[in-house]
Amino acid sequence: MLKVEAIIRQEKVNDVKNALSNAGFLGITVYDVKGRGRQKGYVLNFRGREMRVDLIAKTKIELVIDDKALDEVIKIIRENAVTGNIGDGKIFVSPVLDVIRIRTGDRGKEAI
Amino acid sequence: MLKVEAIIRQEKVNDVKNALSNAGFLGITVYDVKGRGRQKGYVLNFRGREMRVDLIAKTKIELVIDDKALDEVIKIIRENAVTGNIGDGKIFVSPVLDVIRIRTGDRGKEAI
Amino acid sequence: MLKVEAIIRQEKVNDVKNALSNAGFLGITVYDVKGRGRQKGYVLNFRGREMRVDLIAKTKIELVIDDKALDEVIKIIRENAVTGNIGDGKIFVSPVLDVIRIRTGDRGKEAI
Amino acid sequence: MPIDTGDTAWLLASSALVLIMTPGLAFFYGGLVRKKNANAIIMQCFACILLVSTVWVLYGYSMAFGPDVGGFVGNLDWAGLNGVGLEPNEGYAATVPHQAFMIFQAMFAIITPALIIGAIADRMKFSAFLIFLLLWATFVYNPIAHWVWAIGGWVRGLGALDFAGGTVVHINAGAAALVGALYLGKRRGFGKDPMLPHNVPFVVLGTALLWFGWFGFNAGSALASGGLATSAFVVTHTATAVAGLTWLIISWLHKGNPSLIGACTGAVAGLVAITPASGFVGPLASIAIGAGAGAFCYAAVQYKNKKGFDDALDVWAVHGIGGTWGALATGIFAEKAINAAGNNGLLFGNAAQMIPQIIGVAATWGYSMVVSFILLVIINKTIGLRVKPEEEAVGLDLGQHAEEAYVD
Amino acid sequence: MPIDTGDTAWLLASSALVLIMTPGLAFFYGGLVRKKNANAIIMQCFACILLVSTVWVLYGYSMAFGPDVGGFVGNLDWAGLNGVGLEPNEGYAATVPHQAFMIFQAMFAIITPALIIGAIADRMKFSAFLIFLLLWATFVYNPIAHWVWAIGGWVRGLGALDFAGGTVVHINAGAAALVGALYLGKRRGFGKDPMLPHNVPFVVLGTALLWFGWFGFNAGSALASGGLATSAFVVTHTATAVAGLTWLIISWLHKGNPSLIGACTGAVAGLVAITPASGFVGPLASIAIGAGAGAFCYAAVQYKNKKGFDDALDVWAVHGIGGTWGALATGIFAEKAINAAGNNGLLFGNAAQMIPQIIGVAATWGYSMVVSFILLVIINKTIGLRVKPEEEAVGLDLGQHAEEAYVD
Amino acid sequence: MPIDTGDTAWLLASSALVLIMTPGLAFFYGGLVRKKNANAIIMQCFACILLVSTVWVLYGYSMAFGPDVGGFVGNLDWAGLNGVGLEPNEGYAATVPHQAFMIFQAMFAIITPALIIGAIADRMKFSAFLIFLLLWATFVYNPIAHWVWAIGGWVRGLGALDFAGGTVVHINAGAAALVGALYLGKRRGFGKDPMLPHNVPFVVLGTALLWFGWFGFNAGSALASGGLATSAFVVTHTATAVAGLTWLIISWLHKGNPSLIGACTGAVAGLVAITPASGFVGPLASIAIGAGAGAFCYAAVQYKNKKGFDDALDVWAVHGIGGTWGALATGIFAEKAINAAGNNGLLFGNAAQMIPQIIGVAATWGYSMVVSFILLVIINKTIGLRVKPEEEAVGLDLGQHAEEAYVD
Ligand SMILES: Nc1ncnc2c1ncn2[C@@H]1O[C@H](COP(=O)(O)OP(=O)(O)O)[C@@H](O)[C@H]1O
Ligand SMILES: Nc1ncnc2c1ncn2[C@@H]1O[C@H](COP(=O)(O)OP(=O)(O)O)[C@@H](O)[C@H]1O
Ligand SMILES: Nc1ncnc2c1ncn2[C@@H]1O[C@H](COP(=O)(O)OP(=O)(O)O)[C@@H](O)[C@H]1O
Repeated sequence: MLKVEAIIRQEKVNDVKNALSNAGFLGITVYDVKGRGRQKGYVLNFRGREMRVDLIAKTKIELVIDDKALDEVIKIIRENAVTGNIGDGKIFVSPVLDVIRIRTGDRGKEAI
Repeated sequence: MLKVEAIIRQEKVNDVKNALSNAGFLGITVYDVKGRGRQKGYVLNFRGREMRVDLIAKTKIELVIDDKALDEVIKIIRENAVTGNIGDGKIFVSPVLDVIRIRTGDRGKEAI
Repeated sequence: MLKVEAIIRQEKVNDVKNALSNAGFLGITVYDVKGRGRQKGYVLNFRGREMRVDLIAKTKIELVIDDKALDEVIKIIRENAVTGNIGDGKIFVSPVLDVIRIRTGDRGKEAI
Repeated sequence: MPIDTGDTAWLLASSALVLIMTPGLAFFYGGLVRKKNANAIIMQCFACILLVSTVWVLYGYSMAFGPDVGGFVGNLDWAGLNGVGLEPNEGYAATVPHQAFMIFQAMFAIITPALIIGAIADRMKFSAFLIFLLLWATFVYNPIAHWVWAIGGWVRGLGALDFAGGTVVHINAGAAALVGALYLGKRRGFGKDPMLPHNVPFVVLGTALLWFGWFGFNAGSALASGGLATSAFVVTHTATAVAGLTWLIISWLHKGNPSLIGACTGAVAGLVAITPASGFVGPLASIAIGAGAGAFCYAAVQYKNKKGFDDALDVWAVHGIGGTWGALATGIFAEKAINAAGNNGLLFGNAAQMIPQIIGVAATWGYSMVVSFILLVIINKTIGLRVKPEEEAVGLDLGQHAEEAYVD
Repeated sequence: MPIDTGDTAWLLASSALVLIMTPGLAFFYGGLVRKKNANAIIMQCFACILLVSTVWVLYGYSMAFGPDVGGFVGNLDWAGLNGVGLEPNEGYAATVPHQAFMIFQAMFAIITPALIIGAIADRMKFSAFLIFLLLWATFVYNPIAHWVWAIGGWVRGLGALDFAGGTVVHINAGAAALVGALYLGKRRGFGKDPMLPHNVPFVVLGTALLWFGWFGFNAGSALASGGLATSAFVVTHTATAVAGLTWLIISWLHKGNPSLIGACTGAVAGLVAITPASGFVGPLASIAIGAGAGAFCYAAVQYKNKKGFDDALDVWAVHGIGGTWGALATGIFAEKAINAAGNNGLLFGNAAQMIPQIIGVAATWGYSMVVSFILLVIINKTIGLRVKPEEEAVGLDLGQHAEEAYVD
Repeated sequence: MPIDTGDTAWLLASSALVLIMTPGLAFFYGGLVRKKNANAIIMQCFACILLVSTVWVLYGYSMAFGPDVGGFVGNLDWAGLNGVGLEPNEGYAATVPHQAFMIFQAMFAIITPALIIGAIADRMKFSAFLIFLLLWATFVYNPIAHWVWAIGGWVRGLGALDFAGGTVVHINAGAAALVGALYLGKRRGFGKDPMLPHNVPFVVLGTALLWFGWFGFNAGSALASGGLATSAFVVTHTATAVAGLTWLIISWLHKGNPSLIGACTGAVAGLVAITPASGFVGPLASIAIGAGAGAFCYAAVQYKNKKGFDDALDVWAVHGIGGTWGALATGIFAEKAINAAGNNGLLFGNAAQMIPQIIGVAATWGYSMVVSFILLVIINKTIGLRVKPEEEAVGLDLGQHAEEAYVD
């Protein structure tokens, strides 16, 4: 099993989320993060004192999937999160050894 | 070493946290997330316009443990987080290659 | 590729962040967490009723790097996050199988 | 007549109360928008205070209340408050300094354009807003205030009753709001993204400050302390409570949950509807007016939801429809027994009172919609009205103001 | 007597000030609860404004202040404000319109049941709350207000002094709060989960609005502008400051940290305790009353913590005990030199004043506890009082209102 | 003269308005600091209310306004409000109870030290702050208030005009702020970490409450209702709006973005600058004073940024410089036509008025800086001023008060 972590623009969360569920990927976990990549941050002012804030608010979508679903998931995320501008974000894929459904105790792929 | 990520109901955090420390698992990291699984979301209203919010507030508890402790930790989490209803959450287990204690520089199992 | 997760004191985030970018590690993702380790929490009061809050606000810095960079990154984080007191935090290292840049679709090391 | 210290104390206190309504509105609106636009909408409200106050002293008061030109507008004789001194102006308020009347009216001129902001929320450039504000205050608010309230104003001449601004303030703002929402178009993601209010306690804070300040708005419009001010105070409070309760119950039956935002919105609708009537009707009439406000404005919001135009925070439904109901209700429920300087309404045997009421309402809707539209088109064709899509996506706080409302 | 513009201005301003206290209370309570219940508690406070205002006009004022029936309650002659007009009612307030007195009293009727909410926080169904509110306002508040303040009321007849509501408002609410907290039972997780206040600045905002509004509450209760109002204003401010300081210092010594919530709670305790005394005592007495309020209410909270009953936001300790201390302190510190219409207290040679004070206190505690209990039992046996456990876990905002206080 | 009910109503209302300014300031400052220090700064403001109110009744009023000792300070004859009763004191305010004047002045004594807090934000021990507060209120505020406002005060004797506290309140606080910021040293991480304001809506809430309350501050300083109060009200509002607009525009041109915090700060600068002039100048002068305030205070902030001293929330720039401009502008724009009890200024042919103005300004700067410095040194050498570095890092809310502002 694999864990897919996608760090995307906040305004794209709804689209990605809906596209995933349409494709049958219901289980997701989402949280707000701040990120720095190639995108430059913002320059904020406080009474004329400038302060560069290089961390930009992003959202991370995490989902654990079966290995076979990886390409489809990546495709869905990319299609719905891309704008073509710097700051579109990244997807990280990492291994998951086991999954447990707390309610039932089911383990492994059944529990995803 | 393993990383255990448990996404649980917010109202169960205290119980799980306390049960873990009673069993000697002191080190944990906790943060608020929103999740979608089999549990249906909420329908919220704004002046009679209905809006389905399918992401529900959950809490993620992360802890890195020795491989041997896995079953015990899963048992503790399940026992304290289960209600038997949809929405109880999931546990993901993934590999960790190394741990470093920042204060001392200790590495590996010693540092957990 | 590797994922480095460092849970550090909030007041050290700026230093670590700047030191990483000076060393060329631009891409990072940051979020606020609460943690429990060896550091004791706080005792808060509500009208004379004492409540121990054992989770302390920390910040997690996540970055995905090439395997070769690991030691340098760990060194930078430690140097900038250490105070020598309990509560300095931990670094976890875990494997990453793939990275995708959403904007371009680049994969693997190129995309980090 | 000499200056009365009690009357002046009440009018000054009322002026302060009406001022606090605009920050109240800023919190009401600020809480209703998404986090990323909170500063921007508060800023627009705050800019109304800054800009309108300045031009009110320079020429606005003169245009609105100065010597009449053809029933339509005041001339500029009183520009820079020339001749507007500390002695009473007997025509407007015989027992308080003329400047007290002037500053009380300033607060009305501030809040009226601020009301419009809710309709155009989250998508207008701040520079364009400032220009719109200046032009609208000058060419829409000042004339309509003159028609209805100034000595020589043509609507006043017809005998239309508008105690504290049902036409001048609420219909006027509601009409401009409708035009603004339609002309600017929808917010990006409207109908798809949730766009839930980001801070309900702020909405309540805003409602509380509005309600509190509205005692100055309505009871202060007696321009004196005593029986009439008391009556206006009482009917204001009663209609507001009834309207809030009505909305709460209707929406609960309709949607299944008792909504705090609904209760607040209903209360505001009640405040709006009682405004024109507040110096002319008694307590039982105020219950009817409040119940009508809750019901009609709730229905108007549902209508808007169905039609799908993006009057983001329901300015048209609450102020436009609520103000219209209030202006007509004044013609229905007014009683000379409450205010000898007013008139009897339909229910008290004077159906004819409906005629000037309807004319006042229609003239305000028409003038405000047409001129607001012209102003928006001019600004759009020159500097443009709408922010860039990226700015809308990231939020106006960063996009327009480089300042976030909240920093962790 | 003719209407006095200064007196009326002060009473109208005071009415507005007392209205803003209930939103103030909503923020005080709202900040003290957990995030997931913030809307729900604010909603309950807001509902008090909506519902009590409506029924006050319909029949509440008549029951409380209308023509006396056996010293116990008013009859319904003044229902719908029939005969309550714009001329003064000499018996209650000779220099202001009768309706001004009526609306001022409305604000007291609103806030009293709102105070109870803090005790039953986070676990009561909103529908059950609304029914409780209606019944309690009708069958508990109206009679007790009549006893103590109305012409013909039996406690007033004994010569008990309660200037602005130590018994009617605070003991009354505190007694109902105690019963409510005990009968409803503890919040889930009480004693185990932290349940820390989610927004301390809101607590301060609430305290500030309460303090600000309380000038209307106490100094407005002079029902006229001038010396007595000034005296009430001064002692209110002084007692409050001293009580806040006292609580701050005691809790600092006791627990090791200077708590902002503690300072705020102490200030509220001072406001409560000075309320019945505010028109009868001088500045130095107010220092003693404030110090006592800080000390006794702090001790009462500790007692409650030890006993472990879940009066969630300490309504019993602050309003019940604070109000009792204030009512007794009025009997101790009252001076005819401050208010000729009052009486001397214990310290000024009239120990007998303690008797009507004690009777007023005891009668209020007894009546309020018994009738509140009966009402709660009836509601519980019919529609049920408490929300489902899942709703309590997820929070009342979602569970009862389908509306979250904050959305990111 | 007998007590006037209108005048008393206005002065009591004004006293309530000035009280609400300090919580307003708490929100203004609280929003500007980082989240982890929000409670601590609000607490310091709140402590000013509690402590200063208490000592004002005990001895502060007597020191400030009691029987004169050598033009420098009052004696303790009026300690405990001995002899300060409900009859007017003809010398201070002939138509209101003496205690009304006393409590109005109390509110000024509260807010003045609270202003200083912005300069020393986020790094002072609460215990040290309380001691500083007590000493500063006693040995700095009381004497300077006496000099300028008391019968027999030496600055008043020179004919210096300060209607509502440009010297006593604003220069005084600004001078102490400068000394405090320099002596305490910078916040940890200053110039490196962003230190952005954590809650801009709170800043706006604070600004709104300050503006609202300032009508009491300035128009209440007429100590009567009527023409002078009205004039002060009007110029206060006008100068504030113009100053906010000026700051907004200048900073927009300078930095490229229209800042909401900037607009708020500018408005506060306008309120400060018009304060001493508010009873002596007309509306057009108030526009000039407001524009000057916006420009000069903005420049002062830039100067501070360049010099790099850590007056965290710009108390020196806004209150020190704004107050100085206001005091001098009073000497320029004052008109006997507005206030016969005042004097003509430079523009009205009386250049000599500048002399007492300059002396008043200089004396206040000098005395406040010197004595504030001495007090700080004494406290530093005994119990220490600054928190431990770890406390500063974790934030004063946890470090000093064991209470977090927000809990999720
Ligand atoms: N190496 C990395 N490790 C962790 N997070 C990263 C890394 N690189 C990028 N990110 C995350 O992805 C987000 C978008 O990256 P960015 O470089 O702006 O995208 P793009 O490459 O498409 O322009 C960043 O804000 C950050 O949160
Ligand atoms: N495949 C998944 N990937 C990531 N997170 C998931 C996945 N499935 C479930 N979750 C998380 O677990 C939470 C609970 O899941 P849910 O399906 O409601 O539990 P249950 O299966 O016990 O009914 C979700 O809110 C979500 O945060
Ligand atoms: N085993 C663990 N699993 C997950 N997070 C941990 C673990 N141990 C520590 N942490 C995180 O690291 C933070 C710092 O740990 P702590 O033990 O206080 O540091 P130190 O060992 O340097 O004293 C904790 O607050 C927690 O967030």
